[in-house]
Amino acid sequence: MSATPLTAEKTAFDPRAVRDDFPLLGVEVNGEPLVYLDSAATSQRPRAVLDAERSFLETVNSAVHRGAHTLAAEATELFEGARETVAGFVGARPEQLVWTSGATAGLNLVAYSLGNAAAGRTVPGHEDAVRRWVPGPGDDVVVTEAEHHANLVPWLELAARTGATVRAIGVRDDGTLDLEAAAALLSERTAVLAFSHVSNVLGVVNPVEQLVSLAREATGGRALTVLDACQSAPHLPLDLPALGVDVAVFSGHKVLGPNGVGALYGRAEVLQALPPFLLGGSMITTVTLEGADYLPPPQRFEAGTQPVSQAVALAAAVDYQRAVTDRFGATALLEHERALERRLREGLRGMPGIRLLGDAPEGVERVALQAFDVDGVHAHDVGQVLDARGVAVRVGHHCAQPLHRRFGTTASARASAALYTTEDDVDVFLDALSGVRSYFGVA
Amino acid sequence: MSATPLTAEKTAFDPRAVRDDFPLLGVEVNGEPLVYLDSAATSQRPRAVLDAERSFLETVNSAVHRGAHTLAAEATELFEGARETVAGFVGARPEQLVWTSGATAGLNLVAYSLGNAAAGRTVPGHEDAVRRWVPGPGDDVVVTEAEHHANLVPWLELAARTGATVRAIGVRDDGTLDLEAAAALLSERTAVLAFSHVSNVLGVVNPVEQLVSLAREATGGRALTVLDACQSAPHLPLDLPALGVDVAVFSGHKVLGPNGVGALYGRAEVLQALPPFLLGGSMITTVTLEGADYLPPPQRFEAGTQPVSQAVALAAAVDYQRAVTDRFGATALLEHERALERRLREGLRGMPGIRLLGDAPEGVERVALQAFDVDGVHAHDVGQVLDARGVAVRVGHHCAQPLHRRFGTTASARASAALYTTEDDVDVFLDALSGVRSYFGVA
Amino acid sequence: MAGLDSLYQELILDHSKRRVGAADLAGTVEPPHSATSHQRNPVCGDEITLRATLAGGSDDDDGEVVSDVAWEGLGCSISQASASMLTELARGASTAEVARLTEGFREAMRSKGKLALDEEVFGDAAALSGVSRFTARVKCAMLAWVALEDAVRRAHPSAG
Amino acid sequence: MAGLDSLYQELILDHSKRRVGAADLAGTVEPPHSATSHQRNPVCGDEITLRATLAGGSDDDDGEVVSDVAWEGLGCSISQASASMLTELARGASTAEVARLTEGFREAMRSKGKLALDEEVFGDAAALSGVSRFTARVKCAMLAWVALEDAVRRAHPSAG
Ligand SMILES: Cc1ncc(COP(=O)(O)O)c(C=O)c1O
Ligand SMILES: Cc1ncc(COP(=O)(O)O)c(C=O)c1O
Ligand code: FES
Ligand code: FES
Repeated sequence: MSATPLTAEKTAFDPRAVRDDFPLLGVEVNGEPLVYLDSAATSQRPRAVLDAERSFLETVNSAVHRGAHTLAAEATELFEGARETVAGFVGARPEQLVWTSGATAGLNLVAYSLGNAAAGRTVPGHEDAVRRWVPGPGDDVVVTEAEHHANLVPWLELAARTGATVRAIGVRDDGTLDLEAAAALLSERTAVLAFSHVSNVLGVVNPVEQLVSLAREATGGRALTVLDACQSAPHLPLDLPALGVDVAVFSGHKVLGPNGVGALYGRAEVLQALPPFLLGGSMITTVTLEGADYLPPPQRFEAGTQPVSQAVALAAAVDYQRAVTDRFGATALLEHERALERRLREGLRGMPGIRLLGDAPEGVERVALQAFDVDGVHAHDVGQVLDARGVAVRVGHHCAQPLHRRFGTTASARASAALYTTEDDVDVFLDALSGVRSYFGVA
Repeated sequence: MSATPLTAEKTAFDPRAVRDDFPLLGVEVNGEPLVYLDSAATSQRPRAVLDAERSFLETVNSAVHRGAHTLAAEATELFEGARETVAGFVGARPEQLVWTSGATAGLNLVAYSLGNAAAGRTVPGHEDAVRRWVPGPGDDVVVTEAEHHANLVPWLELAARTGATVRAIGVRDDGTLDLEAAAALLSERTAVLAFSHVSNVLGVVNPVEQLVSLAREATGGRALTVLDACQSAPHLPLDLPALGVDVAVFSGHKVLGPNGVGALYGRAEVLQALPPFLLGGSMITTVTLEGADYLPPPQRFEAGTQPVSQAVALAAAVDYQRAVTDRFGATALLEHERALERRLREGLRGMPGIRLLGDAPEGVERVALQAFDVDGVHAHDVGQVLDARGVAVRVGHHCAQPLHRRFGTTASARASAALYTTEDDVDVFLDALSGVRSYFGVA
Repeated sequence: MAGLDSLYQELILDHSKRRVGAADLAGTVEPPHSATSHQRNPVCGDEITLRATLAGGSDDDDGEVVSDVAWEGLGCSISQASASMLTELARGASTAEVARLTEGFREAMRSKGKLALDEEVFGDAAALSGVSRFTARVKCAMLAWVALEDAVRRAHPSAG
Repeated sequence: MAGLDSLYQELILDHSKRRVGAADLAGTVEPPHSATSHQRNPVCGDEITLRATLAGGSDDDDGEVVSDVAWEGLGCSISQASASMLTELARGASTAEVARLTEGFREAMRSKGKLALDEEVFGDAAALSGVSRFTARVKCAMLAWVALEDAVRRAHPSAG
């Protein structure tokens, strides 16, 4: 992204050109037009996504991979076509993409798979590969202080079951990762390095390639690298193979797609070596009352009926995103992202009594997402006042308690943007926010 | 159900009265009107369900349980209202109902939760309760020979991790469970008894209350009873608390609802004692880098973003089903179910070269779902010929390999009905089937 | 902003700053006939630690009163105001009365704007009536009340 | 039923009963220059065990021929017919030729009805052209071909 040339003359992307595609954005809240700045929690879906799912359900819906009848064959083709589309969205091949019910399920998949391997349930022929990644007593699972609970609690529990220790790379005051601490923390005892591409609180883009090569060196190639791409996927073009991570996850509902579907990307050798997690139908070759043999990836990880209509709809979201990109150009979209990010941050910075969580210096790549606290006013009260103006932001710990603790607070408010967010949205938000402290008599 | 009086005079339920509510049923397949007899794999959804989800997504969609803004509050109310509705559908209280991504996920939840307990991750204050259900070396997990892989493979893997043994209650030639074998198999070593209410191949309604009391006696109250209600929920009114099981699961997509959502019911004491399975956001009270504390059920089991729009749509499916029941009467619906079941079975029985899998005698309760094999013709070829006539049936092992092995085959064809299935559907199917053997020159 | 003002009444903003009963409990010794309850709002993670001291009364509640309430906690203005108002209301009231008030308060909070609290009965806490229309904030208002209910139960002789 | 007949051509029904090359492999000893491949169709669970015997040829394939094919397996009529047709086609063909045929067959099967197999080249197996429009059945037709490909690879001297 840093290589993208920015020229002032280029036609800018104006999100008003796509807003009408999103039915929900037209609602009113408390008599005010909705200003939706909670896209990091969940994005809204364009009509194309709603229509794609509905049309699937009205004309093709049936069980995939199982039936010989025509509808089942058509549904299977759409489902596998969706895999190809969504894999393409992150630069991957279809067989590297596992459907999950969301990022949380994807991260649990990895942690439990390693837990199963720790209990001796390895894949025949791949015992050695997986053994490196299995944390045992004396081993470490390394995360960062900024992780969402979804990329922390599965590791805490895995460590508790296996006798390993979870260690966290610290976050600096400016919201960037302490890479020196990372280098010191990683060692040959590190079985797993799990970190987010972009924290859902800080909005800072972490240097993935640098961390991956640090991990490779410092752990002697031992550690499995796991990337939480939940908050980068909605904002940045992703090429997961190029980033070099072993595994990555993201959620459909944060990238204009439906709830209940997400994806796990894995390098081929990694997926082949990981034992299954969820167990049931459609992931086995043979089942007897003594045991089961499992299909190769990705099917090995897709037990039971999959979120088929949701996968098809997620592919429609990717197609929609691609069509917008084709129409306006990737550069224009990135420029708009940056403009929003700057407007948001500068607006907040200029306001008395506002503290940004992780106010990264110029030059650090960020996305348009910013958490902050308001001196003397609790985050929920901030959110309530904004809501009265139709502005929806997220308040609370954002499933990142350790990070909030590190910044000396328990809760913050967060504004976050998506493709459809306008500069007006940001301005209405800033205007509403500017009245909060006086409303509560603290300014 | 056996107490329902059957009187010839009563107005019958004619499914043609609801067919127009299901858009997909109007499609043509191979130039023929679709005859959808694959509802046991996945049911079709009425317009009311599609509309409910769409309307949620166009007017309310946002993250639940997290935000203070108006949309989030409204979404949370709809989501929790859906819990109440779906809990009511199975006679349960809302706090006894855990959302899952489907039945497979629900069964994995129970098996992995016990696995976590086996690794020492018990809930503070509930150690003793859960300890009974945790299988160890020398202990048994008892299932039946008729289980779907979803209710078998999770137990096989749990047993492999903990040193326990999986034992299966046999199925008799007529498709009923061998209760004498069950009594002999259950003992104080039995940590879990997991069985289906209705097998997805046999269609026989198993005597749940009898099995539960057998388990209580023979295991000295030790065993956790786990019911797979996937195939009963679409066909029979359910009162899970009255059945006496500890835990039960079903899938939304088989009861006129969406993919990607299902439910786990548990007795309050059971849910309280089970440690969490999926780990992440929205299921914790406190997270530090040392460990996490968990919320009480049901939230303890609902990590990460839930299938919110799907839960709302599943509640709409329940409401739809209830409205049809109110309109025609529960008795009329049950009568129709039986009439279909009889027509299907008698039609198949009367055809040369057809063998029913589990041809239960008169008096054994069944649902309208029947697997069969055709002498001299492979199940997939049977399915293909039916498909040419627009008839969609399921072929294969139906994720029940041990059961097929027990009946001396690897694959069968299966016809299954739902609320919208007509007697004409059954007749077209039977007619198409009657030509299959001669088409392949074996009759 | 009319809706907003119905939530954040003057009295609420006022109490959220006055914080009647707010104290530094950590490290203090629990007096006799007292008990402390720790409650957490699962939505936001905010917490309250509330101590109730009982006096008088016998095995059957007769004449038993809440002689003191003290609490510490961080949270939104609603939760702080509610704790403050409750402290004023409960100090000196009989445990039976506190139980009744709590029931009434809970019912009003769950009513989605249908029930208003009577000022004669609930004092300043009646200003919290507006909260019930903001379902996401009901737990904020309830937090201290749940803690007091729990503390009284624990402090009660028969609970020991 | 026109669509159906394009799938189940006479020749296919015929081969599915004749089952050329079907044998009882279990317990027999693998002859020299042979190898056996076991393949399973994940969709249906059907299996085939196919043995290929090679003759002639040197390290660089020249003149190497598939001298025999024998198989056992249960499956649908398409899979049985395909194994039978393949056996006829492959017996006596050079390994290079078999590799070319397999590639062509695979391409046709994946073409969703766009490519037809040439009867001059594929013999009876050309009757399987229709399968490619039935995507759920393509794996049935491919099963024996994948097994032969694998068996030849294993039997090949350089593989040892
Ligand atoms: C009896 C039975 N159990 C479990 C399942 C698994 O359900 P799902 O695939 O929706 O998770 C099914 C359906 O496939 C079933 O029929
Ligand atoms: C950084 C990050 N990781 C993980 C998650 C969990 O995603 P989901 O709730 O969709 O499973 C989220 C979103 O809540 C997130 O922002
Ligand atoms: S927001 Fe935490 S108590 Fe109100
Ligand atoms: S259906 Fe099994 S090989 Fe054709």
